Amino acid sequence: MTQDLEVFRAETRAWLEANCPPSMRTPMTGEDDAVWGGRNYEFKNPEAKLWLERMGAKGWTAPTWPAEYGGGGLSADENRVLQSELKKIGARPPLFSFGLWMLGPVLLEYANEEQKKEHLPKIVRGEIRWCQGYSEPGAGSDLAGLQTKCEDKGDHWLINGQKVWTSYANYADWCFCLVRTDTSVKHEGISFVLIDMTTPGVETRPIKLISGSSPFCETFFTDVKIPKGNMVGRLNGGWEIAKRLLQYERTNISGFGSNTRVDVVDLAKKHVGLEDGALEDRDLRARIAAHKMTERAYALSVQRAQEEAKAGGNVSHMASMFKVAGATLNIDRCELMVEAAGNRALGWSGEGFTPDDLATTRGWLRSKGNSIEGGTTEINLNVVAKRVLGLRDTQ
Amino acid sequence: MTQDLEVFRAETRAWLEANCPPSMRTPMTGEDDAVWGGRNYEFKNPEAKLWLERMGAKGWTAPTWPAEYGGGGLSADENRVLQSELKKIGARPPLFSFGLWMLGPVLLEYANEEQKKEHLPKIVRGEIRWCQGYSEPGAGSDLAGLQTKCEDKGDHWLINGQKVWTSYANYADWCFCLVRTDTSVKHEGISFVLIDMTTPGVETRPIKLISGSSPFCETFFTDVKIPKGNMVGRLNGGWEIAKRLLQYERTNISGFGSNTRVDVVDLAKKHVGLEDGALEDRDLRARIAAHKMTERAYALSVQRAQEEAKAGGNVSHMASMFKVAGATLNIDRCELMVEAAGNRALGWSGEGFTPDDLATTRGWLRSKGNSIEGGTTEINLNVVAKRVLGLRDTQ
Amino acid sequence: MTFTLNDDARMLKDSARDFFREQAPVTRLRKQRDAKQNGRDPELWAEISALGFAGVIIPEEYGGAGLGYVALGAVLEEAGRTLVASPLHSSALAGASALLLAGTDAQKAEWLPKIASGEVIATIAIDEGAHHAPAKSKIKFEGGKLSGEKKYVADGHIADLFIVAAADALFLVKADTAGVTRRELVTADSRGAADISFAGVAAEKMNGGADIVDAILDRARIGLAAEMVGAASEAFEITSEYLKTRKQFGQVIGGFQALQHRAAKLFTDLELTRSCVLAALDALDRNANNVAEYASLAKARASETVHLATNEMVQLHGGIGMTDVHDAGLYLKRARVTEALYGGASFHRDRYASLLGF
Amino acid sequence: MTFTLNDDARMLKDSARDFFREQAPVTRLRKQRDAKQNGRDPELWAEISALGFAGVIIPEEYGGAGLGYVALGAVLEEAGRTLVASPLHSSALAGASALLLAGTDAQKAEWLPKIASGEVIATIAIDEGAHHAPAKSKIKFEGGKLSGEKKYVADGHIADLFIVAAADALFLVKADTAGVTRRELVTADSRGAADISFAGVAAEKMNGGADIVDAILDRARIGLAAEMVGAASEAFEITSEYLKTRKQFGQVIGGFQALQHRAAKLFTDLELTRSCVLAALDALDRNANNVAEYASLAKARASETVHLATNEMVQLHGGIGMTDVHDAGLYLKRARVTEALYGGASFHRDRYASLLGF
Repeated sequence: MTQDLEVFRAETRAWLEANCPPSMRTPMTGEDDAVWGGRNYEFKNPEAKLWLERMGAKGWTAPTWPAEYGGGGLSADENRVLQSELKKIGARPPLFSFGLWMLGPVLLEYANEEQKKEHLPKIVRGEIRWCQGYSEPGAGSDLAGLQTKCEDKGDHWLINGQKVWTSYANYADWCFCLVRTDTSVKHEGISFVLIDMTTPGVETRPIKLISGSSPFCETFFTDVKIPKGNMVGRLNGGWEIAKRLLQYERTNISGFGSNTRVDVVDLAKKHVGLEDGALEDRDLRARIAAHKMTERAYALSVQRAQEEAKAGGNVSHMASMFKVAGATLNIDRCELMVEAAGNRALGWSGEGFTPDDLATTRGWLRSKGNSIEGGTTEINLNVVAKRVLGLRDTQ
Repeated sequence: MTQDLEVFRAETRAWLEANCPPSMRTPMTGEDDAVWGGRNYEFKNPEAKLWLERMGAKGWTAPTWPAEYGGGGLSADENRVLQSELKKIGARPPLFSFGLWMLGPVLLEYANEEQKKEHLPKIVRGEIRWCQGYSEPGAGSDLAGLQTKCEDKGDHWLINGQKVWTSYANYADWCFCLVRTDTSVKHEGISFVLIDMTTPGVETRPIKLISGSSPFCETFFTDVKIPKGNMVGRLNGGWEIAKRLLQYERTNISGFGSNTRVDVVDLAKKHVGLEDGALEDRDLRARIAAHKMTERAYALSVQRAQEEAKAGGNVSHMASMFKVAGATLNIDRCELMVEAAGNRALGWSGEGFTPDDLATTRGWLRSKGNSIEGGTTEINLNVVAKRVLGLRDTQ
Repeated sequence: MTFTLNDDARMLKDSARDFFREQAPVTRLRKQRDAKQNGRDPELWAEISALGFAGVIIPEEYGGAGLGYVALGAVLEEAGRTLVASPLHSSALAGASALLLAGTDAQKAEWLPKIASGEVIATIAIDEGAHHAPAKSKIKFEGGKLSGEKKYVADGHIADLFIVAAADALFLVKADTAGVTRRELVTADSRGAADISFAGVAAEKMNGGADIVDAILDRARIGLAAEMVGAASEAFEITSEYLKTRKQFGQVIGGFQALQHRAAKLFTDLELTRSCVLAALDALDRNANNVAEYASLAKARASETVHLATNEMVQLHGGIGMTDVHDAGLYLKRARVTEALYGGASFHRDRYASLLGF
Repeated sequence: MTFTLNDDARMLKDSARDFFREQAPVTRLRKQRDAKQNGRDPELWAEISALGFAGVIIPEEYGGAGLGYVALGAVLEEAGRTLVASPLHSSALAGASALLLAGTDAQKAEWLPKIASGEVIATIAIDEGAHHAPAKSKIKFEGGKLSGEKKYVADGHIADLFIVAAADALFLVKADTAGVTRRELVTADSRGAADISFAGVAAEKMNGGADIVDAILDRARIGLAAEMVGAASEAFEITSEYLKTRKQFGQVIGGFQALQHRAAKLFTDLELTRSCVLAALDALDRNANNVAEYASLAKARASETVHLATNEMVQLHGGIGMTDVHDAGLYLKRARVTEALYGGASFHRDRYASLLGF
């Protein structure tokens, strides 16, 4: 077994050596370097295209998915070897994809054979870019209050309604979507469907955030017809799938904090300065120290949860806890960065501020969404209280 | 008018000069110096007795109460003059009394003539010491859930039940008490009665707190008969009186923070030490500074509320806000004191610690009750949210 | 001490409220921003000045109303409520205060009437790095020529007159003097500012030393705190209204106890801070001897309160609060700028501790 | 790194849990206190020692089990849960660590077997004022004689052997040596301690300098953090149970959202701290090169967590939590002592920042 793994490691190393292009072994310099794939994706760097094609062909964008659906078919141990080898050469992720992170795992669990065969391989190869149609203007924290109607018209479903906060819907090829198939009940009247965004009647409108960026859209469905085969799971059985998918999303978003390019300590040293080796502003210093401790505590806890998961413990209920802690951590980090950078972090654009300064400001504003997207902190605290701690209303 | 006030000031000053005994012009050295009065009260200092008698005779223990009920009959302006003159000579309060602070004002508002004539003068002169029978083991935050039964037996009321957190019930002569006179409704089935603690069937048992002191009791009523005339206000009309009284209590308890004898800054200077004029522990220093700011903000806010009240504004709804802020402030102060005093504040008794050290520890433990007694912080936040901010459940 | 406005101040506050609500609601800031004016709105400033707001603290002999800081604070609070972008704080409060405290008779006679009429926009140039550290100024003045750099001067991009602070002296510099270079800053609060360099620039020395620099800064801090309390109050009230109308799970979200408690705590914090700011303004008019304490108290607490109020505004609005079309972001951005100006909570906690002797 | 207990440690933890729950529940502390034993309970210590808990980190050659810090941490955590008053931390962890790291071969051979068997109670004597400041020690050692004062030495009133820290050296002093005066302290946590003065006392120098003092303290800090996580966990669980049973307004109070959110936050905080403590214990057994960082991380976070957990325990129990008959006060008092010992959160934030270079 261990010997097999060492063989696998050697082969993997050799393959990566031969196939990972040089520019794909350098650190990403910004969000623009993220490859999202899809029908209309334009690669800024031909080596990024090559890297995706090669990894996609081996199924290593989704290493543990079954090979029959285009995945790598690797065991958990083999995957750990692959990840460690990728890390060793500093390889960039070949693909960023809601299909990989969120939809794929639930398709594997809930979809029928035809649906798996149709969609999973394209996700693996980055050919189809997915977006998520969950929230609606009247259904945010109360997601199950969604109203987008899906009617059975015999040979097709007819969809009418509006979604909001659909990430990059304006770039997406397909949308996985929660719809209402029964108005007489709440949670039990929701279904999970897949919608081709090129279907007539689908419109998207980007939402500009307070940070100036537009990573989300409003998405409108007007008399959109989709094939009957596009429903995943049973009719009115969508809520269970939705909850499972939210866990993947929370785990994913809670990882934001680790994506730090500029360290708050470095920023503070630069803008605040040291005196006898300590930040001159002792008040800020104490708060940064507390933050760095929480950051370390969070990282150690993620590691612990992974270890417990590996040992067979059920840690899925911890997703909400990590979502809350991760979001809080990143918001605090961004606040401390803005405070440390002083008036250099009060800019919006122009030459008066460096690109790093402006990124601090914009990143700070963007971070405020972390405690809202993927389930608000309030909703996730409810989940921890009720599902993890067993505190329930008697009403 | 102003001239009249100046005459009053001169007369008051002369009277105080002649009548306030020397030892009553020195700062109190501890809780033991507080005079609570009552049938069985033993004065430790004969001058304290003299001071109470003289002030009581003038009605100046309750300066603004009507003279016909033994009060001072002063106007608000005259009372301010009196208070400023008392402050000028550093006079101790002649009397500490729940009768003065809590019961008296509601008797003036709700009691009948006979009740006022009977009870108010004795409160003014400190002849009767009162305690409050409100909470029960099953009715804490949910005070209206109280179950102590009061039955109409024709020529008397018959009372059975148990109260808890009755302040100094073991020393009190009389108790003002909430009882249930109708079990079929909640708030509308409560009445407000006055009980002589020497009545057969009344028993008290002191409660020892985590601080080691016993300022509260459990009080048991077993077939206690009281005269029909001892009910204040109408039958089943006690909840309104209770709420009004709670406002007085909250205003009263929220003032705890100002009763500071040892300043946290002095304590920190002593135990932590200064370096270049700043506390060596800069982290603690920043937190003490923030606390001192809150303390000042609180004091200014109380002053503002008084000014607004004087100008005719309705500030009674602010009682809950001040209760929360005052309790939080005092708890924080005690925490900072313990932190500043380091291991010197970890003692319980014995010669290894100074009396001041031990007072810091005991005071810290006692302060934890501030956010519970007189309505928990949680209940008072509910009140602020609902009554002041107008946030209400739709259910 | 008093917390109550006198009749003059009350009338001024009411007229400011009416004017800003009608003529300069948040949509006006939004329009300025979308037109990339970066805080430039001479028309609005002319209207504000015409109402006498630019001369509130300037004595009548210099063309002002001589009503004092409590009155100007009331106007600034109202301006803060609708995020009015104008040099009201930098010119009518900070600039005017500098001339009142440090101006020679000739300087006062020359500039105060123009500031009062709004004809001249003055501002104080303080910081030289990323952080507020007035005592560490490196401004040099030799042979009537001033040299050095100032960073993030509020309204520095539109000011006609700079009051430049050295560590222990103050100087008047006309913005169009040879050797003055300003780099306009496009700022997050859409108000604009400037980094300014002075290369051997003709400057007039004003009266006073480090004490006067501090006294002027304290006025700027207290006045800004008044604006911040206005912004925080409005942010709180908008949020509170939203809690009463937004429904989820079949009820208004203001019915959820966790949100009720947060709202109640924010309200308490706001009321406590309001008392500090009112007391600080009053201390200025009373010429109290502990203005410095009041200034640090007011600025530190206002910084924390407006921070909390605007962050809660975004969070409690949920997704909609993150969108540019909602006003929450505008409050958040302005709050962050005011927090940093003339020293943040951290700076003022440190100063307060020093003032209290620990 | 691993967070998982190996079989030995798991078995040890289970037996510790069973033993403490049955033989040393909180009622035992209460009894000790009411009998004014001030932490003295030789019978309990004999039972604990008989189970081998006193020798967990001591190598087999010296009569211990040689199982390491993760294993001892697991025992301390269980002891923390029921507030077991015994010299387990001061002798079996701190004292033993001092001898293991700084003892000469002869010192180890003489003392470790006795510590492992529980026959001798050792403790480390560190602080000399109200606060933890090991680098500022004024202990003097001249001609084989030690002089100076130590304050609030944990279990100092019952210890047989002191390891006395100077700023850059360590000394062994037998408690019954001439010139040692101890003043017993009756402490808030009912465990007792002592102020000790050394007046030219015969002492043996141990190996190592300031680095070793620090290394020993880091072990004491991490071990104490394990005890604190135990106490915090138990406080949280008791409170959580109460929330599920106490009814007001016709429902269990755990149904109120404001309390739910506080419980969820406390739980999150506790889990994050637990990870730090487990990692710190593991770092000791791995002989990691950043033990100091882990120690300050674990001690600072454990201090804050146990503080929050015990304060919430009182508050969420309401009036009953304030009474002496309820255990909440006992948890609160022990928490405050452990927070202060070997440096509180403030001390360790400062140290952590220094270790990270800022």
